[in-house]
Amino acid sequence: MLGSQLEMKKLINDPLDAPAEFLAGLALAHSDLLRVSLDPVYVVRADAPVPGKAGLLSGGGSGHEPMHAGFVGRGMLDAACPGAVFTSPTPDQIQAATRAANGGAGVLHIVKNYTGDILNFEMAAELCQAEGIDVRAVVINDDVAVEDSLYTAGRRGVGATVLAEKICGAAAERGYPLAEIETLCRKVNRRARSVGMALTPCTVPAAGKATFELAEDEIEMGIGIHGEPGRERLPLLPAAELIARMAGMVVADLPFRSGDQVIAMVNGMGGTPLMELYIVYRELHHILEGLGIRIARRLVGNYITSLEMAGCSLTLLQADDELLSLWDDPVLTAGLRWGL
Amino acid sequence: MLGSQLEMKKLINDPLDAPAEFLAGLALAHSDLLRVSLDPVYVVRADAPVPGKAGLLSGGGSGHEPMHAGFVGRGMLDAACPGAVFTSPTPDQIQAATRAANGGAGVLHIVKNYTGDILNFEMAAELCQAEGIDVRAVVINDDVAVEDSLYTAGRRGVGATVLAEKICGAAAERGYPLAEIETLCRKVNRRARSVGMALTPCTVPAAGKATFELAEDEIEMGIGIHGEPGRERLPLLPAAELIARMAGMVVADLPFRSGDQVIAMVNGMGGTPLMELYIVYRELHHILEGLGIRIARRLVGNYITSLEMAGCSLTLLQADDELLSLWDDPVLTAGLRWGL
Amino acid sequence: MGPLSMAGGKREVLHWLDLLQQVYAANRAWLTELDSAIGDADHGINMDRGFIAVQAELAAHPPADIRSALQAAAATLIRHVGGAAGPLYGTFFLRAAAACAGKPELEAGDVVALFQAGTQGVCERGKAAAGDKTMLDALLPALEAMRQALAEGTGSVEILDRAAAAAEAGMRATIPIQARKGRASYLGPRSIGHQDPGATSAFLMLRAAAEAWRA
Amino acid sequence: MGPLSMAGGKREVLHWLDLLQQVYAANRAWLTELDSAIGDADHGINMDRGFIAVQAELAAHPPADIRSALQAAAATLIRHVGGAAGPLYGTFFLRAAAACAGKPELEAGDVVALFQAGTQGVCERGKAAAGDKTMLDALLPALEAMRQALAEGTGSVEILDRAAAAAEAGMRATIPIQARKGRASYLGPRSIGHQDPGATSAFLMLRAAAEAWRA
Ligand SMILES: Nc1ncnc2c1ncn2[C@@H]1O[C@H](COP(=O)(O)OP(=O)(O)O)[C@@H](O)[C@H]1O
Ligand SMILES: Nc1ncnc2c1ncn2[C@@H]1O[C@H](COP(=O)(O)OP(=O)(O)O)[C@@H](O)[C@H]1O
Ligand SMILES: [Mg+2]
Ligand SMILES: [Mg+2]
Ligand SMILES: [Mg+2]
Ligand SMILES: [Mg+2]
Repeated sequence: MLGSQLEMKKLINDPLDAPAEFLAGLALAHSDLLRVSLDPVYVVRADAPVPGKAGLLSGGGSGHEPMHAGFVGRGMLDAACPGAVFTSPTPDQIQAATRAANGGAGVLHIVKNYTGDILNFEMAAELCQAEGIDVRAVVINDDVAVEDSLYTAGRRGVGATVLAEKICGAAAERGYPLAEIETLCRKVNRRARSVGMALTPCTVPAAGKATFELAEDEIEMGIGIHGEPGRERLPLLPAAELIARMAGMVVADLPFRSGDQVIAMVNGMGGTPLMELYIVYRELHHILEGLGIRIARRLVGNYITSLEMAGCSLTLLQADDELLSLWDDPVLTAGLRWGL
Repeated sequence: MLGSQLEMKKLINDPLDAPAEFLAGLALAHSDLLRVSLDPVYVVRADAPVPGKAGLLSGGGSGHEPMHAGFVGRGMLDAACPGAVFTSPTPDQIQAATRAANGGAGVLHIVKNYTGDILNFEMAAELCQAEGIDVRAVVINDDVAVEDSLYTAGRRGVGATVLAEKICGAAAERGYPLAEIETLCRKVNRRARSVGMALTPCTVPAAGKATFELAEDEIEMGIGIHGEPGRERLPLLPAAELIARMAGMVVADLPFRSGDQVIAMVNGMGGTPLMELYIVYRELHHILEGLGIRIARRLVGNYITSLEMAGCSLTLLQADDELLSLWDDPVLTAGLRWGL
Repeated sequence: MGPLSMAGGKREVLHWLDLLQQVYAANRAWLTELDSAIGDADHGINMDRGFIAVQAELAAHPPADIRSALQAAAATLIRHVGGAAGPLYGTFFLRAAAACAGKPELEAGDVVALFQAGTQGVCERGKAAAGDKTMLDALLPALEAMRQALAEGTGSVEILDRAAAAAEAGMRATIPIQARKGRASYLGPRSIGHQDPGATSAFLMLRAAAEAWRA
Repeated sequence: MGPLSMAGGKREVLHWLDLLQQVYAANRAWLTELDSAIGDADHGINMDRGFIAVQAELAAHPPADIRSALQAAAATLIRHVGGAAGPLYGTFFLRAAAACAGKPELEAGDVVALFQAGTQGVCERGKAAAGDKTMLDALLPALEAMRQALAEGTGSVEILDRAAAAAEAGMRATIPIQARKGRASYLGPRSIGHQDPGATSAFLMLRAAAEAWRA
């Protein structure tokens, strides 16, 4: 960026500074909830470390706001370390954030299944363990669009991350020991499935142009959260047909069964208005109802996004009493709050 | 719309059904908070009418979600009546919603200053008064982009509406009588100013194409919330310059002065991601700090939108102890919640 | 059949309302396009929705007389249109209905009285004046043309033809005006150069009346 | 000056790291473009950010020897790049540094050992194999070419030239492959037809090495 010439339609300054300026704004707006370190970059609860509480840390590329920095606070994450846009954080960030989150009871890393994230978190975990911090890691891989086979890097971690952070955050707040939170996190991951689609691409600020091109009558089905193309390109469909297709993919995969109760998330990719997300929720409700699946709790909104991409993702989590009870516990973060 | 052919990139079915399907989805997701009537269309608190409490009602076109339907619930609105997209509701909707909101202590209509809104609310108020309901109306007109002169229909009502609904909702919950809530609402309106800008236009579903065209390096400054063009077209600017300009317009108008404390809203127009809104908030914070104005409370997010438009608006409200105390009162709605 | 053959009755009024539904359906996109430029891109959608509802209402409850037909149109527009156009056109038909109270047939003078009452209603409801770039810039010249035609002793069809011509001219004359009322006024000088959508729908209303009375 | 003149020293290594900064700056857009097609549009940005940081680090703390230069590059890449490329190229330089421990000069065999250790590190860190459509599809053929050239008794420059040529061929050969590792694997068959960004940055790395040693 030169002088005051901006090359893309974003409310930013220098594209490279966008993630840090976001964090600075977040810290100014929510100084009661969190603190921000800019070198290395991480975010921690205002009262971190909470002595004796197992710490919860997540991280990944920026561009998915409010995840993860917006989920730091009471009842959810102790720390988050955002990398550059769509780029996993570096080991030193993760290490510093882990230290800041460690109240002496160890720290769980919630990692999404991407090569970059895995490698950087692994390196950081080694460094932390060498310092004597008890670090565990759970890898989230809930995206049904990707087959888990020898021929892929496994399934991507997407929407289940948000649910895992909420539920494990509640457990940590209740005083669950680290090992139990780790088990709980694996349980959430095992019982959750997601799929996403895009109506439009998004533009990585530092790249300055859209990650892919879509005709006016095309959508990308089976996208992740990094502005990448999806598994297939489809014609534009009405919400009823589109959501039937997406819900079908998610339901068949676990599979979810008649009699199941679920926590459902209808998530916007960043540029989709609330009107559309509730229209999607209505479709999902009726489809699941028809299958005998009851939505016991739900989130409808922008929680795990891809910059300004238009589109949505669906996440279903097969709930049980423990998960519902933890779900209902209070949470107080910039991006999610209830009960407080 | 014919068959399964959709003509625009939206997660909808028949464009004409979008507002009603949104409400149906909202009701399914938040049956604990609100109920929806579809003929005529309105939304009320689940426990409405609250006996003895002054009722609070607002309404306007759809397309501004979460406003107003998403603000129905404890501590905010008793009822909302959304019209077609960007089209004010009709008198019969307003009348039915007023009845549903009336717990015997009368109902305040919070009306945004648009000819259509004013006319329809006026007709409805006459009908309600004829039925013996004590109806008052306050017209919100906080948009500094429009000069209030003989040569305009006055200033538009924009962001201050959200602040007025929160603050008056708290007052009603506390048991303020109708006349005092009316006075309070006028006070909020008198002390609040807003301005908005668009990076992109939006598409009214039933119209099927964008309301205006903008080149890649242009923005619209001084827009309202109905996808209309703004007062002037400007080149794309970095956030720092853009927000300095917008904050300057807002501050100079009241004027806000050194020593003032304000409630600030950085509002997204629907298609702007949270990362950018917090970058905007950071700019606003520093600009106001430089002027000796302190942000005592803030909202950063999508609250009063124009479908999927990218852009933002700024609203400042000169606060005092009464306003801050009412602001901090609990609120429990789909779109805004704290303290509960 | 003498002067009486020049008068319109319930048939003409119903035909007019029927034509309005067709006219606004056919011009929905155009009116919406005009409203995109200086408003919020809904005027054609609003008018179309309104007159579809009027047709449905009249089909469900066939009106007894001219007054009830216009009254039903008014109530339906108010109930289904919203926006500025709903109350304004609703008031137009409400006042027009009142002007036709007790009249089984409309003589030329009654037709003018109908439009005069309706236009007067729009003026009172919207508090706009000539030159504000609103539907009144079509309605007021049309009324003036009607009065002159009536004074010259012409019949209803000619009166309405001249009214439609005057409305069309008034509609075009809104182009160079800066709006002072309604949503377009928020644009300030940027409203200049665009034809007012409401003036356009008002012209279409008058042209449809002329056609209804001619048939 | 005999065989020793064919060896590279600290000067060559520093020149190489310096060239890498220029090369990734110049190819930032291209690498990012390649990553747009089958990844997340950041590879060029990542590499550019990384080697700018390496330059700054080396300028701030001039390294004492080859090992510390490569070690500093490794630590800086790991600390500033993130993504898959950060740990992978970081590990490359970490292992390369270890291979150069105690060596003030690099004979032809040492150069091959450097790249062999680095490539081995990438294999271990990323657990990918030849044909998975990753940077290894440039690195492994390059290493093979180096070994052959060394066996034939050629000097460092020629070794690196042949390595770069093999890397380039390997890079192009990623085009028809369906990815099995990294982000591109999520695309399934849609990854076919696109050149792998990491294989491309690896080729650029080798070409820069050849240039550094030649100069
Ligand atoms: N005060 C007024 N008096 C008369 N006509 C008006 C007034 N305000 C607006 N109008 C007319 O209404 C038209 C817009 O109608 P419509 O688009 O349906 O409503 P809205 O502006 O609420 O979206 C304008 O083109 C103008 O002709
Ligand atoms: N497991 C792996 N082993 C070796 N190289 C890999 C592996 N996974 C990915 N890569 C390489 O990394 C490149 C992508 O790097 P980059 O875009 O910087 O990281 P990210 O994928 O995290 O955005 C790919 O083009 C590929 O060559
Ligand atoms: Mg990346
Ligand atoms: Mg309107
Ligand atoms: Mg309009
Ligand atoms: Mg990448």
